[in-house]
Amino acid sequence: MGPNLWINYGEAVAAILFCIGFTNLLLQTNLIKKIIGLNIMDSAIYLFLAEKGYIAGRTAPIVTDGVTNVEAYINPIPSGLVLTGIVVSVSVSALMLSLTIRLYIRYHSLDLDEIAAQLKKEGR
Amino acid sequence: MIICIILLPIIAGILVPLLPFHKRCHKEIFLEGAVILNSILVWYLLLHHSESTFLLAHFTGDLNISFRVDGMSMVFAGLVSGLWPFATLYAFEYMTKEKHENSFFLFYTMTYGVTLGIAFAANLLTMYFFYELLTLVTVPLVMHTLTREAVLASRKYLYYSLGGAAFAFIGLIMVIVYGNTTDFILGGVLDLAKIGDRTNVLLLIYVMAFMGFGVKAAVCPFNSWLPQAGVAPTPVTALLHAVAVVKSGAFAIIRLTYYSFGTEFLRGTWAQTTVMIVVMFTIVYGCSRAVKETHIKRRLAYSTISNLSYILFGAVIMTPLGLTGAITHLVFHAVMKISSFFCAGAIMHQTDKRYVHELNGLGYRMPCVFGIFTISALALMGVPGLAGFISKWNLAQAAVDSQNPLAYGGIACLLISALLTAIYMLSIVVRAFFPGKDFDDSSLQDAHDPNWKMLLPLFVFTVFIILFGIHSQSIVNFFYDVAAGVY
Amino acid sequence: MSKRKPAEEYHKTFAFHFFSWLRGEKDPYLGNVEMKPQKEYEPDPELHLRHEKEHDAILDKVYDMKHNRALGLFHRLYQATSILFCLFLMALLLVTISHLPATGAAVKPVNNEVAARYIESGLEETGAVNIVAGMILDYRAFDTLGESHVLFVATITVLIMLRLDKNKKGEPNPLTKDMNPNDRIYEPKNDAILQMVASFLVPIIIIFGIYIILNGHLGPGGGFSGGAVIGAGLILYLNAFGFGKTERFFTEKTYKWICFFSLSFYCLAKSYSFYTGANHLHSIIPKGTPGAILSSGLILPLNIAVGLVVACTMYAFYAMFRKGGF
Amino acid sequence: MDFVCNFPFFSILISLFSGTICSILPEKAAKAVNRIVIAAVGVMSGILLLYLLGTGESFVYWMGHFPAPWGNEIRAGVLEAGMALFFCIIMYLSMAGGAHKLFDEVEESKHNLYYILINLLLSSLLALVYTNDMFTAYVFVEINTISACGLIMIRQVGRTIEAAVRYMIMSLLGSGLFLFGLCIMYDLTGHLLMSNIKESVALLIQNGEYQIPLIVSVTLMCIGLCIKSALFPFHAWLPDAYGYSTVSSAAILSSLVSKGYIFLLIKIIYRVIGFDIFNSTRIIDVLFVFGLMGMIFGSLSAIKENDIRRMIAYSSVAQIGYIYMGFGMGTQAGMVASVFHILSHAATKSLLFIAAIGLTEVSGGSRKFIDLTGAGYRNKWAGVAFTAGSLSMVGVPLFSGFISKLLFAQAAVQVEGKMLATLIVLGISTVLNAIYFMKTVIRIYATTGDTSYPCITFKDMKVHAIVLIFFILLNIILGVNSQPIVNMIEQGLAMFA
Amino acid sequence: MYPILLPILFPILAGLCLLVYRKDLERKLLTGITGSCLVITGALVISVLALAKKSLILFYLTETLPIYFQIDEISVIFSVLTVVVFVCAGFFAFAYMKHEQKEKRYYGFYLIAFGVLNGLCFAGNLITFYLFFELLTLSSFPLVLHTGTREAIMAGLKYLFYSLCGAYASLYGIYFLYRHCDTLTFTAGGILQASPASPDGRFLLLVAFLMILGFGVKAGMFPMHAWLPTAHPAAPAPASAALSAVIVKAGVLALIRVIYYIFGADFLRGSWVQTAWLTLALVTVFMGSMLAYREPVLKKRLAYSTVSQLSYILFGLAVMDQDAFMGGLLHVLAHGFIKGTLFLIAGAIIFTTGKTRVDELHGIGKEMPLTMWCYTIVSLGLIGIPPTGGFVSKWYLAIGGLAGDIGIFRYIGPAVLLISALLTAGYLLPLTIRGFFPGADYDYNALQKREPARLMTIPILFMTILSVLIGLFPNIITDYLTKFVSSLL
Repeated sequence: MGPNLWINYGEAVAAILFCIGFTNLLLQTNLIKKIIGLNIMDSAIYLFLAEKGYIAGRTAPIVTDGVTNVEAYINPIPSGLVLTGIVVSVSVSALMLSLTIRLYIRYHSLDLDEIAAQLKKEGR
Repeated sequence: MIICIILLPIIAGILVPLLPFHKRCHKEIFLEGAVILNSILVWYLLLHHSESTFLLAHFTGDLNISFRVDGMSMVFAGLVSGLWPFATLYAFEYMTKEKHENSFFLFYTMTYGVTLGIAFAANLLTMYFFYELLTLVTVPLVMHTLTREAVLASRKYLYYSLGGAAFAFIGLIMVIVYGNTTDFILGGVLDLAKIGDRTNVLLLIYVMAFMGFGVKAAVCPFNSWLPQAGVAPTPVTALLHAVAVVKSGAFAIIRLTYYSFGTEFLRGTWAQTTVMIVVMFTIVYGCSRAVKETHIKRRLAYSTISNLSYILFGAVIMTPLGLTGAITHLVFHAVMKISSFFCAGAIMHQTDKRYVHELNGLGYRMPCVFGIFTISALALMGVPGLAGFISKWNLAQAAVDSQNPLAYGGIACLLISALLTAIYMLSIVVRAFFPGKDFDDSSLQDAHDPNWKMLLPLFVFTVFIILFGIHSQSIVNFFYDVAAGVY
Repeated sequence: MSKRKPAEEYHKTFAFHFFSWLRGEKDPYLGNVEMKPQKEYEPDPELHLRHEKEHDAILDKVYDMKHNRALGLFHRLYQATSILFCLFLMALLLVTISHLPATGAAVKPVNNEVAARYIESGLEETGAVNIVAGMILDYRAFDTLGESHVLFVATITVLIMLRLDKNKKGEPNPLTKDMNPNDRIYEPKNDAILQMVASFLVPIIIIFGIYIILNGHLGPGGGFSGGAVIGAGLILYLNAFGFGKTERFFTEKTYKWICFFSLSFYCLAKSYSFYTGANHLHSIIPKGTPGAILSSGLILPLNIAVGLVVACTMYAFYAMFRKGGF
Repeated sequence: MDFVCNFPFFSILISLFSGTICSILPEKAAKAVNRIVIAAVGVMSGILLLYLLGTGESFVYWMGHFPAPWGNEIRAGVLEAGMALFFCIIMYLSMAGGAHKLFDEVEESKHNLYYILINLLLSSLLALVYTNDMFTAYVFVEINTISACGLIMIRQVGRTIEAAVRYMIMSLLGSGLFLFGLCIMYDLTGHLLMSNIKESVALLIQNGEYQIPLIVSVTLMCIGLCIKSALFPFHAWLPDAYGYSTVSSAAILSSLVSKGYIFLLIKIIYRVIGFDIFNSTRIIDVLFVFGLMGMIFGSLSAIKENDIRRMIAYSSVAQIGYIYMGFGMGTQAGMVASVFHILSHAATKSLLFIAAIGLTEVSGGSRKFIDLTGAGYRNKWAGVAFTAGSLSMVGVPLFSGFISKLLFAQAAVQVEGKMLATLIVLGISTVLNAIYFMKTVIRIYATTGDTSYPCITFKDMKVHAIVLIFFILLNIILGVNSQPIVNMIEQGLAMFA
Repeated sequence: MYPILLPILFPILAGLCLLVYRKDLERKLLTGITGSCLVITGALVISVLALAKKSLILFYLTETLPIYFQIDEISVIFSVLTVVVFVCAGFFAFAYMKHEQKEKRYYGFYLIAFGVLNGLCFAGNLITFYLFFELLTLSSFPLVLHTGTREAIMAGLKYLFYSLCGAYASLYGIYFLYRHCDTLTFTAGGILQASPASPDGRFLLLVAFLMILGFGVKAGMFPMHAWLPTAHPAAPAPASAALSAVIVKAGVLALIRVIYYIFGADFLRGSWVQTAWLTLALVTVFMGSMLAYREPVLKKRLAYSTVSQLSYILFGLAVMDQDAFMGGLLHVLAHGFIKGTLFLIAGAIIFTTGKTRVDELHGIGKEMPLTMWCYTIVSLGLIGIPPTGGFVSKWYLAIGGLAGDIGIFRYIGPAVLLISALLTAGYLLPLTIRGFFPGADYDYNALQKREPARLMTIPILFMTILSVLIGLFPNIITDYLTKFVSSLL
C-alpha cells in the first residue's frame, strides 16, 4: 500500500465503483443489469477523472474577470475528457439498449444465457 | 538447364487436360515423349554437370531458391529419372481401367518435376519448398478414386505430411540461425561458435526435424498414412509411395543429417541413439504389420515402411560407410519395391484381386508376373545374388564398422525384418504357386499376363535387380564416392 | 505330462504348450502365418452422417442449459473465478491508487505546462471564456470531432437495429411479426395534465437548451449539454402529444438533413481549421471579443451544430426505442 | 511542408465525411461513394508511403493551430502509411467480394447505412493507425467498436444479434480497462500525446517514481486491447460474430478490426511506453503465454467445429495468438514477425471468408462440412482460392503464411528462454492448422457427389472470382516478395522510436 | 571351362527347364529325363571330384566378396553322400510318386535341390556357402509341401521359416566375421585373428554361438528342432529321405565349415560356447530319442530319430577332438545311408499298405519280408550294433567324448549316447518285432505278399548294403580322413 490511499479516497471509491460495474457487466445475465453495470463503470471513470482534475481551493475553469492565472483555476483537461467520455457512454448505452430491445422482441427474455440456449436450439 | 528440367514435366502435366487429344495414343505418345525427353535431359545434366549453383529467386534475407547438382542429387535424380519413363508406360495400361485420366496424368507428371526439384535443391529452404510442393501435388493422386477410403487416406496423408513438414521447418530455422549457410555441404554447416552451450537444444531440434522429415519416410509413430495411401492407383503407389515421395523423405533426412547438421556434430550423441532406436523399431514394426496385413498393396506398403527405415538406419549410423549403405538401399530398394508393386498392380488390373488369400493358384495363370514377383521377393529378403543382399550387406558392414553397440542391434533388426519379409512375401508366392491339393482353377481361366506395356517395365526392373545383385562393384563404388564427397 | 488332470484342463497348461512345441506340433508364431482372410475394410457411407448427427446431439445436450449439470458447474466456476478476478482487480486498483499523486495537490504531474497554457493563453488563443469549451473545440478539436461521430455511428446502428422499414413491395417488415402486439401501441394516451404541463414546459426547456448552446463558449454548457436538453424537451412533447403531432415538424427526413448539415458543417469547418493549422496558414475566422456572444471563432457555430445533432439524436433514440421509426 | 503530408489528414477526413454524406444518399450512390473513398484513401496512402520511403523520416501533423503538448496531432511513418494502404486494399476487396451476399442478408433499405458503417470504420482504422494522441485513440477505438458491432448485427438474425451483444460486452470491458489505464497514465504523466507521455515515462522510470501505477496502467491498457482483439481467453464472442455476420463484415472484422487494435497496441508499446521499458515488465511473458495458448486452443476449437465459417473464425483466434506470441518475445524481430503476420493473416483470412461464401453458396447455403462435399468442383474459383488460403494458413512456401512462420521461428531462436516453447508450439499449431484446413480442402474436393446443387462458372460470379484472384495474388506477393515488406516494417518500427 | 560348375548348374538348369516347360510330359518321358539327369549329375560330381584343379573364383559380388568354389575332403564326403542318396531316392520316387500330382514340379525342384547341394558342398567361402544354403532352403521347401494338403503346406512354410531364421542368425555372424577376417575363404584351422579374451573376441564368441544356433536349425538342434517332425511326415517319402539323409546334413556341413574353417577350433575350445553347444547337443540327443520312443506314427518317429541322431554328429563336432570329429563324419555317412533307407522303407510301407502308425503294422514282415529285413538291418545299424556303420561312428564318438577336454561332459556325453542308443532300440525294433511276430491272433490266411516294385526295393537294398559296408570297412574312410582331420585340430 502506498501512502496516498486515504488522501485519494475519491479515486478509491471510483476504483471500487469501477470494479462493481465491471463485475456487473461480466456476470449479470440480465441485459439491462449489464447495461447498468456498464454505466456504473463509465461513471466511475468520470469520477476518477474529476478527482484528478481537482485542485484544492480553486474554481471551475471559466475565466472570470479576465483572470488568466494558473493559480486560479483547476485543471481543465480532465473535465474535457469527461465530457467526451459521457458522449461515448451515451452512444454505447443507446446501442446496447437497442440490441436489448431487439432481442427481447424476438426471444421475450432479457437473460442472455436463456437467449443463447434458445439460439442454439434454433440454430441446430 | 535445371529449371528447364524441373519445369518441363510440370508444364507437360498442365498441358494434358488443355490440349485436345483425339486419340488416347496421342496423349500417351505426348506424355511418354515428354517424360523420356526429360529423363534424357536429366542424365545429360548428370553426366555434364558443373559445380556452380543456379540461383532462382531470393526469399527473405539470405534465403534463396537455388539448385545445384552434387553427388546425392545425382543419385536421387538418376534414380527417379530412370524409373519414371517405365512407370509412365505402365500407368498408361493401368489407367485404362480408372476414371479421370487427365487429372491423374496432370499430377503424375507434375510430380516428376517436383521430385527433381527436391533432388537438385541446393539448400535446405529450396528442398523444404519442393518437399511441401510434393505433398500438394501428390494429394490429388491419392484422392484420385474419390472413394471415401481414398478421401480419408489423402486426408491423413496431408495431415501427416504437412505436420511433419512443420517440425522439419523448425530444423530449417535452426540451420538458418546456427549455420553459416543453408547450402548443402557434406559435413554440415553448423557453426559451433554460434551454438555455444546450446548443443542439447540443437540435438532436440534435430530429433524433431528428423521425425518431421521422417513422416514422409514413414518412421514409426508417423507411418500409418502410407498403407492407407495404398488406395491410390498402383502407378502412384509404386512410384510415389515406394520411391519418389517416401524416398524424398529419406533423401531429406540424409541431407539434414549429412549436409546440414553434420555427422561430426551428431555422432555419438543421445540424438543419434534416439533416432536409431526409432528407426530400428520401425524396421521391425513395419515388417510385423506387413505379416498381419492381407491386402497386397498395403502389405507391400508396410514392407516399404520397414525398408525405408533400412535406409534411415544406414543414414543414422553417420559414417561415410553408413551413407553408402543408405544410398545403396535407397536405389536398390526402389527397383525391388517398384517391381513388386507393379506386379501387385498387374494382378489387380488383370484379375481385380487385392487380397492375399484370393491369389491361390494365380502363379500358373500369370507366370511372368509371379515369377518377377518371386524374384523381387527374394531380392527383398536378401538372397545373395540379388540386389537386396548387396544393400543389406553394405548396411550391415557400415553398422559393424561403426563400432556402435546399438548398430549391432540394428543389424539384428535388419535380419529379423528379413525373416519377416520372407514370411510375408513368400506366403504370397507359396499361395500363388502351391495353391493346395484340391484347388480348382476353373475360376481363373480369364486371368493371364498383361500386355507389353506392363510387362516391359517389370522385365527391365528384374534385369536390374539381378544385375545389381551380381555386379554391384562399380555402382557401389560410385555411391561410396558420393558419400565421401567426391562429387 | 501329467495325466492326473483332465484333458481339457491339461490343454490349457503351460506344460502342454511346451511339450506340443517340443514335439513340433504347434508353433506359437508360425501357426498364424498362413493368412486367414481378414475382414474387408468397408467404409460405411452412413457412418459419417451418423457421426455428425451424434455430434450434433451431443452439442444439443451440452447446450441444454437446465439439465446439463457439468455446464452449470462450469458456470458457477466461471462466476467464482470472475468474482475473484474482479476482487483482484479491485485490490490492484486500490494499491495503484494509493501510489498515485494526492488528490487536490497543486503540484503533481497533471498540473503541468499543458493545463497552464490552456488557462493562461486559452482566452486569447481561442477566444472562449469557458476554458473547457475552448479546449475541446479548439485545442483538442479532433477528439471532439471523433466524439460527435461516435454519436452519429451509434445512431446509425440503432437505426439499423430498430428501424422497421417496409420492403420494396410495401409489405411490412417481417420483424414486426415478432413483436408482441401490445408493444405496438405507440400513441400515448391523451393525458390532459401531461399535455397541459408539457405545453407550458416544453418551450421553456427548449429555450433553456438553446441558451446553453449559445452560451457554450461563455459559461458552463455547450453543444452536447444543450442538445441533450432540447432533446429532452422534444421527448416530453412527443410523450404528451403523440407521434402524429411531432411528425408535422419532425420526420426522419428532417432528422436526416439536420444531421447531415450539422455534421457536414462540423467536418468542413474543422477540416479548414486543421488544414490551416497544420500548414501554418492564417485562419480567416475572426476570434471576436472574448466574452461576447459572437466571439471565439468557430466555437459558437460548432456548438450550434453539435447541439442540433445531439438534440435530434436524443429524440431519434427515443422514437426508435418506442416505435422503430419517426 | 509538402502537400503529401496532408494525406493522412485527408484520408481520415474524407472517410469520416463520406460517412455523413452516405446518410442522405440512396443505396447505389452510397456504394459508389464508399468504393471511391476506399480507393482514394488507398491511393493517397500509397503515395504517402512512397513519399515516406523517399524521405526516410516520419512526420507529425498538427490537427489545429497548436503544437505538440497542447493540440491534437497525427503522425505518419512508413509503417502507418503501409498499414493504411494495406487496410484499404483488404477492405476494398472484401467489400467487392461480399457485395452480392449483402443483398441477400441485409435489408435493402439499410444498405446505405452499411456503407456509412464501413466508411466510419475505415476512418476510425485510419485514425488508429495515424493517431499520435492517446485520447483520440480512445475515441476512435469506440467508433471502431460501435461500427464493428453494427457490421455484425446488420444481418439481423438471432445469432448475429446475440453475437453483437457479446461482442459489445467484451469490447466495453476492454474499453473500460483501456480508459482506466489511460486515466492513470494521464495522472502520472500529465500528457495525452504519445511522444510527450513517452518522455515523461522515461523520466519516471529514471527517477524510479510511480513504478506500480505505471505498470498497472500499462497492464490495463494491454488487457483492454487484448480483450478487444480477442486474444485467447477473451475470444468467446468471436466465433459467432465472425461466423454469422454477412461475409464482408466477417472478412473486415477478422482481418482489419482486430488488427486495428493490435496496431494501436504496437503504437502504445513503441510510442507511449517505449519498447525497452515494455519488455522489462512481465507483461510480455503473460502475452507470450496467452499467445501460445491461443494458438493451441484456437486450433483445437476449430478442429471440433463442423461449420466452415465458425472454423475459420476459430482459426482467427489461433492466428491472433501468433501475433501476441510475437509481442511476447520482446525482441525487434518478434515484433517484425508479428506485424508481418498482421498483414499475412489479414490477407489470408479475408480470402478464406470470401472463398467460403462462394463454397457455401453452391451447397444450398449450408455451411456444414457434410454439405460442402464436392463444393470445390461446383465453384472452381472459390475452391482454388480456399485451397490457396488454407495452404497459406498452414504455412506452405510460396504463400504469405510461410514467411510469417519463418519470421516467427527466426525471431524465437534469438530469445533464449522462449525458443523451445515457441518452436514446439509453432510446430504443433501448424499440425493442428493442417488438420482442420486440410480436412476442409479435402472435403470440398472429395466427390463430385451431390449434383442437386448448381454449379457456378466464372461468368456467374465475375466479381467474386476476380476478387479471389486478387486475394490469391496478394498472398503470393506477400509470400514470394517478402523482403521489401519486411524491410519496410523494420524501417517503420525504427521510425516509431 | 569351369568344370566345377557343371554338377551345380546342370541339375539346376535341368530342373528349371522342367519347371518352366508348361505342357505336361508323359510320365515315362518325365521319369526318363529325370533319371538320366540324376545319373548324369552323379557322374559329373564324381568326375569333378577327380579333377586336378579344385578351386574356382567365379565372379565378385562386391569388391572383396568372390563367389568361390573349392573341393576338399569334407566336400568329397558330403557330395558322395548327396549323390548316393539323391540318386537312390530319385529312383525310388519314380515308383512312389505315381500316386501324387504334379510330378513334374517335384522332379524339377528335386533336381534343383540336388544341384544346390552340390554347390553347397563345393562352396569355397562363407558367402558362396551362404548363397547355396539359402537356395537349398528355397528349393527344398517345395518338396516338403508337395502333397498340397493343408498340413503339408503349413509344414513347408514352417520348414522355410525355421530355416530362414537360422540362415539369418548366421548371416548376422557373417557380417561380423567379415570385419574380423581378411577373407571368408574356408581355411583349415580357421582364419580368425582375434583372441577370445579381447572385447571383440568376446563378442565374436556370442556371434559364434548365434551361428551355431542358426546353422543348428537346419541340423535340428534343440531350440529350433521343431520343424523336423512337422516336415518329414508331410513330405513324400523320397523327399523325406533326401531331407533327412542329406539336406539336414547341410547344417552339419555349415557348422563344420564355420567352426573349423573360419573360427578355428582353438578359438572356441574351452569357452562357454563349447559348453553350451555340448549341452544343447546332448539335450537334443536325449530329447529326440524320448520323443521318438513315445511317437506312434512311423515317419514322425523316424523324424524324431533324425533329430536325435544328428545331434550325435553335433556332439562329435562340439567335442573338438580328432576322434570325435572323425566319429561325427562317419556318422554323417552312416546316418545318411541308414536314415535314407528307413524313410524309403517307410515310404514303401505307406505306398503299399497306406498305413502310417506303427501299431497298425502287425505282420508287415510277413507281407514285405525283403523290405523288413532291410529295415531290421539298418535299425541295428542305427542302434549301433556291430558290424554296421552305426557302431563304428558311435565308437569313435564315445572314444572322442571320453578323451576330449570337455570337463564333466566327458562322462555325461557317452552316457547320454548310450542311453539314447538304448532308446533307439526301443523305438526302432518294435516294428521288426511286430512285423515278424504278429502274435497269435494274426490271420495268416489273409496274408498276401506285397513286396513293392523294383524301383523301390533296389534303392533300399543298395543303401542298406552301403550302410553295412561302412561298418565292415570303415578303415577306407578313416584312413582317408585322418590326415586332414589332424590338420583341422
